[in-house]
Amino acid sequence: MEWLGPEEWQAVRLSLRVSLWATLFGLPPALLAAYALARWRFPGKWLLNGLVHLPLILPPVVTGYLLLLTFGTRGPVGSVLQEIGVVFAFRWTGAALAAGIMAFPLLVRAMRLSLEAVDPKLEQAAATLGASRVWVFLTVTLPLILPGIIAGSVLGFAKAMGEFGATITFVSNIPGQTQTLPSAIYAFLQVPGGESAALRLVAVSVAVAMSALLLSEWLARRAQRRVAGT
Amino acid sequence: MEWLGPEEWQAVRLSLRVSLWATLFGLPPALLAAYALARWRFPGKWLLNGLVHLPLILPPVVTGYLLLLTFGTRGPVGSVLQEIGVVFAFRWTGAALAAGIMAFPLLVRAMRLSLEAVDPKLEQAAATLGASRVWVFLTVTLPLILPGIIAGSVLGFAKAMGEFGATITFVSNIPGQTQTLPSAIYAFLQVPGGESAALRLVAVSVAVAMSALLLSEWLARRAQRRVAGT
Amino acid sequence: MTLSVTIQHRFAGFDLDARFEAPAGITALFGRSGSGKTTIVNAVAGLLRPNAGRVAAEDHVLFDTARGVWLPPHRRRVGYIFQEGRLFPHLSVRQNLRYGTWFSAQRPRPAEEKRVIEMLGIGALLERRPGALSGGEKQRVAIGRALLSAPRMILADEPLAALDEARKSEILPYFERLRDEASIPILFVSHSAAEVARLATTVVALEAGRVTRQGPAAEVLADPAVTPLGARAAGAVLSCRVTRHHDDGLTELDAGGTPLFIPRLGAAPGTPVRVRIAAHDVILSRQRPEGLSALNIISGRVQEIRSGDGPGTLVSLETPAGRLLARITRRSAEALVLAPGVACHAVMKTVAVAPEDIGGLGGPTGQGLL
Amino acid sequence: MTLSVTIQHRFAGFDLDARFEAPAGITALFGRSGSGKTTIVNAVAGLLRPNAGRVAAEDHVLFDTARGVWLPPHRRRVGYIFQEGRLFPHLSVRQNLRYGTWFSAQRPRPAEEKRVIEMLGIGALLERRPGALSGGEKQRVAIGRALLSAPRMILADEPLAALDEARKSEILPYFERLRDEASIPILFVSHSAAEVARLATTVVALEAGRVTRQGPAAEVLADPAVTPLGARAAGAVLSCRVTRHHDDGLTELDAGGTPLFIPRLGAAPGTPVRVRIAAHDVILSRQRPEGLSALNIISGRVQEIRSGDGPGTLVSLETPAGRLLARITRRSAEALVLAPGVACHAVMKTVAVAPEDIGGLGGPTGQGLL
Amino acid sequence: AASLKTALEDIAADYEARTGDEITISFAGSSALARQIQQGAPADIFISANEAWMDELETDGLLEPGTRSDLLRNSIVLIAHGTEAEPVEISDALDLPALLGDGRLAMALVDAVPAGIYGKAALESLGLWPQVAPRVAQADNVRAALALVSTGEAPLGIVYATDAAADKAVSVIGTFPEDSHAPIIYPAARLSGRDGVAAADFLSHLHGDEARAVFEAQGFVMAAPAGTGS
Ligand SMILES: Nc1ncnc2c1ncn2[C@@H]1O[C@H](COP(=O)(O)OP(=O)(O)OP(=O)(O)O)[C@@H](O)[C@H]1O
Ligand SMILES: Nc1ncnc2c1ncn2[C@@H]1O[C@H](COP(=O)(O)OP(=O)(O)OP(=O)(O)O)[C@@H](O)[C@H]1O
Ligand SMILES: [Mg+2]
Ligand SMILES: [Mg+2]
Repeated sequence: MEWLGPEEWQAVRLSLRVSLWATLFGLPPALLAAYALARWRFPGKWLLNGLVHLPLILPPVVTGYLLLLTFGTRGPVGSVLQEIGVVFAFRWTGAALAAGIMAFPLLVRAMRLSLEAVDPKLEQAAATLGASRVWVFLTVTLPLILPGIIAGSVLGFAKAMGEFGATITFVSNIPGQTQTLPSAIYAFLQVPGGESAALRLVAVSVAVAMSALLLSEWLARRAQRRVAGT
Repeated sequence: MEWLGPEEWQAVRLSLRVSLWATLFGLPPALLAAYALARWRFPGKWLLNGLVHLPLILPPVVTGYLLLLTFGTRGPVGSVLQEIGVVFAFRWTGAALAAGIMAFPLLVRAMRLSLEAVDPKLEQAAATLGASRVWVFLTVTLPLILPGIIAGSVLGFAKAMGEFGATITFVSNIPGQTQTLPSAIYAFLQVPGGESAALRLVAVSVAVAMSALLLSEWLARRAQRRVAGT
Repeated sequence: MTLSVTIQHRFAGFDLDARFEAPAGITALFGRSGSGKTTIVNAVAGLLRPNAGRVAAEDHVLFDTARGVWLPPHRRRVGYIFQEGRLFPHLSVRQNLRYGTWFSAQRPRPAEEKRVIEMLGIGALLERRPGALSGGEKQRVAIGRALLSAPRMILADEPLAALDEARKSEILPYFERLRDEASIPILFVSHSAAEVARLATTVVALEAGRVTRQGPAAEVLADPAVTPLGARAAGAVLSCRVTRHHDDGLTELDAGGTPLFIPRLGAAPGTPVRVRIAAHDVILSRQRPEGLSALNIISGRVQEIRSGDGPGTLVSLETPAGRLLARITRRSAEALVLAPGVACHAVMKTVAVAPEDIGGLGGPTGQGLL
Repeated sequence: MTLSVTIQHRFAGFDLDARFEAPAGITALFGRSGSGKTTIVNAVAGLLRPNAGRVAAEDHVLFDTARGVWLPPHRRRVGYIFQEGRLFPHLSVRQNLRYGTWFSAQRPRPAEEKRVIEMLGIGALLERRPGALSGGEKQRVAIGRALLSAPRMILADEPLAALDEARKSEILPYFERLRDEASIPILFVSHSAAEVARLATTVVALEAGRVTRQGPAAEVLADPAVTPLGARAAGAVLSCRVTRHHDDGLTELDAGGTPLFIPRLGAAPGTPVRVRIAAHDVILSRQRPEGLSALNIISGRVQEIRSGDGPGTLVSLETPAGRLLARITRRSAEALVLAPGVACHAVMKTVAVAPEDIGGLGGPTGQGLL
Repeated sequence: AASLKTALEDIAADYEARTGDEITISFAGSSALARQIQQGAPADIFISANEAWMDELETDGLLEPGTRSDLLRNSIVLIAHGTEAEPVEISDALDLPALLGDGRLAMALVDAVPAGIYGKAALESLGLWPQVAPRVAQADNVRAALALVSTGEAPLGIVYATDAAADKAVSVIGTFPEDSHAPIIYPAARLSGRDGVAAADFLSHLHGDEARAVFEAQGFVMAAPAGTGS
């Protein structure tokens, strides 16, 4: 394409990668959190619930700052992780972490809603047929909450595609490394005459997210149809 | 409280007001959109779906900028609304609008998930008992998706409490009018040494949102228990 | 009011093509599992849009695909008792019961409500939610909900399957009353020959989506060729009239001149009642038997003898009380040298006339016959 | 293997306090709607944690609140046929059927699977999802799913309520085989006296959460005082042995020396079978009746006469075939001058022994008796 | 600082072409960048729009001693919406409230963002601040303030001369006297602990003539090459 420079393409690719990873890696812990919140009773439940929602409540800048303090090369977690070769600071992995954390509440809530809609009678039936808790989850609960997982993933992916405040605060805005689409858009908006370039990137961003959306709708409809019969 | 200045208190009150209104006013259109997406088939469905997700995909600054262009006093919608006395520019109403729009996708998705989990057989049963579509919705669907509405509202409220980019771009930051908690926090974070003041506000913000969260959980549990029997 | 039904619908692997008339009274849809009963009922209720067809109650057209008429379900006012309950989980039992009256122009009738609640034995459950009910309780509430919605037509899809005999015999008379008093058509899906025989005015037999037989209950049920009913469903329905009540707990009926003794009925002398006599409950004898404990002996003449490839034979008798069916072994038929025109006696025990086999106003008062 | 059950549980407004033993074979839980049958079954399956109680199969304790033992449901390996199907909507019928084998150490047995699928008539549905099944089809798949899970115990909560007679008579023999071949205990909830009489080894009668009567089926069912069963459930179960098969489609049984004719049975000569003879199907006579179409006449002596306040009387006869019950009217009893010790003859039609009243291997081959 | 994006990119491209060294530039708000440097960002040169953040880093000992210099200067101007606004003379006699009418004065955050801080200082020194303080709409950055005027949402605003020059929808109606506020200086410095040869070369290149041409084309003024200190 002519109308996107190489650096902009880089931002597109990076944004895609960051959002995909953020969503994929966010899914398992989000599922766990959703399950815990929907099904278990434990003392610190309200705290977990609060923590999950935190990235939504806090201004993204704060989240980014907290990430920087925690996962930065000098942060308590970041420095430990660095020992084992995992570096977030100023890498695209950090952008994925930030995006994942920002998307987390959305993932969790969608899955939790779906989990709460699963008829426990079906899970009971599975148990009487010899399925242990884990198997019940894998063979009954999980397929039944598929629409919720898809919905959550789409929300999360969209959020990750749009995430900016936490990302730029945490891993800065380095072209090819941490410059995601929103960061690039931001940078263009900061200089005189950058609007049209920003607009182009916005269009790309919207197109990518819309494709993901359509794909997810299609997947969800398939999952739905399978359950409804025929 | 000693540790919050009067201006900060103002920000707290304003944030509460903005978030509440954003959530409350966002609910009906979100419900409508969720219903349309979950139940209807119409030509522009994918477009509606995309539009709903847009605030999530776009960097908040862009959303704020678009709001400014549309709902500003000279914008196509804003200028019309101004005729009938509705002004968003530089008012807390504008902050509520921005927060509401940013929270919209979250409201819609939660409700849509719940709607899709409602057993159409129950709605059919209601119809055979003489309930028209509207009545079926009011007496069967709506009560059954209450958990989703609550979940959506919480997400939306939390998001509104944390919303910053779109709000400040659209209605800027006028103490007492449009300076919400996140704006205040952002301002503190821009100057060296502002961290501790920012932290105080973050604490307030978290406390408020957590209270809303606990309240919502309690409401949702009640709604759940009613359906489960006893 | 006659309901005429024509429905064509295709599911993958199943093809429904049914046409029947349901005159006033109860029309039983009778057929094996998967024969299309629920599909028909759903189409009548407006929950399934069939590929083609027309359903009309007299000139009130519910739908007509040819003319593009489709009344939405809520304007059809059918009282649909679903095969699977479908109670509203968020409403109490009382609210479930009253749900249908919320949208009805008619005032709810408290007396009627009380009667239905009592009949169904759900008075103690009114404040509960469906989640805390047993299977049979749910089904009873579902029956009540449909009945109390002041319907113009009742669609009952196996309403009594989950209920015990005692409860059934409390509910059956109610359907009879609906049949006899209100002139609304009732489509009644059931697997029980006894239930169908007792209630149905008309029987529609379905097999794999086709109507194999339809007509007045007495006729269809007396026809052993109606496969889905199975041999045990054969029987005749006699139209009788109450003569008098005896002190020993028996009610004497007049069946075309012959006295018939059945357990006490709560109906005044003169009331017409229908008694179903199952073919397998009738014993035949060439001489008039003496000294038997069986009280009912009807004399008649053999009209027809039908044998299948089983050991049984179906003998229809022409009697003053009407046509009577007896299923006996071929061995017996041969031993008795039965042939059309031969005079013989039908022996039936009093108590073999089961409570649910007696139709009419009220139903038997003596629940436990002992 | 004996299952001993002690369960106490309180719901708001309902109090369950049941204790019974379920020996090998089929134990029928019999009781009116809301009497606590499902609650008991749920506790045995581990889906409901009762306030107190103990359930053990011999020394294999499923739970014991006193000792704090609670086996999770998936380690109890019960084959639970739920009152409401509970099929997995996201799995095909085939996957539903096989679900139980996914977690079992045993290899799935294709032959057994084929047999069950055939018996249930669901061969054509295997690729469908439960959403596209009729009510009866769902129930049949649910039965298959439980049976194929290689359970150590079967809990069947009204498994046959949604099925037509023909299908029932195909499935009942399967339960009989389970009862007779596998030595696993079966708890069977049912409303149908005939079903219970045919299948049950043991009957536990429940009323409002209490066990009112328990014991061998023949005994309990012969007791008219067992309220929930109702008078019509009274009957005796005779233990017979197949003598020979006749050409005219009849099977001759030996009931303690007396020949008994029933519709052809698919069992080899010598096989023991149980025949239930409902009290209301028996006619009594002082002289040996001649020239009747009824083939079965058993002679005996009156043992006891019980009258209630209804028009009926229950006469128990001591016969060489075992105890036999006859319900006749008081009027007849007086006319025949019956009293304990008096000799009399019991007349039963061949075909009055309904297919589902005959237990044993195979079941009758003659589906349609005609 | 994000506002240097266009200029720095041009200079860097030119420099890369000449030397073959690769230059990576991360554009974000000065506060975000400064905090990232505090947390160990692998940066060689820091250019801030704000002396305060440079001071902060200097106190933390993160700057390579002796490398700090003032790179650029800028000025702040009063802008009005539209192309044909009347110029005014900015002095203590200026009747800003009258000019504003019932509109608002758009500025960047007056206590947090450099452009806002300078603007407020200027208004204070002119004695105009008390009159307009309640009428100020503060945006989170100077570009957002410009957008408010550019869309006509606010009739007047205070922004950098560099931003105002590029926007066709606004006109500069006055420049604030240099002595009305602290000099607007963009300091640059090398960061300590890094291999400094290439960085030193690029830093001196920034002060050189080629760079000057680019900066001046963007409306910046080169600061007198000076020593350390603010
Ligand atoms: N969750 C519950 N909360 C309160 N009461 C309950 C609950 N579940 C069942 N009950 C009550 O307990 C009693 C026994 O219920 P159960 O389901 O065991 O009956 P059942 O014998 O299986 O009846 P049915 O034949 O109608 O299925 C009923 O009166 C029912 O209303
Ligand atoms: N959604 C569907 N898709 C495909 N086939 C269907 C669907 N619904 C029903 N069928 C098939 O249509 C046939 C008729 O179903 P229907 O529910 O009308 O049977 P029924 O007579 O009510 O049976 P039952 O007595 O078991 O309730 C069955 O073979 C069933 O498998
Ligand atoms: Mg059906
Ligand atoms: Mg039950």
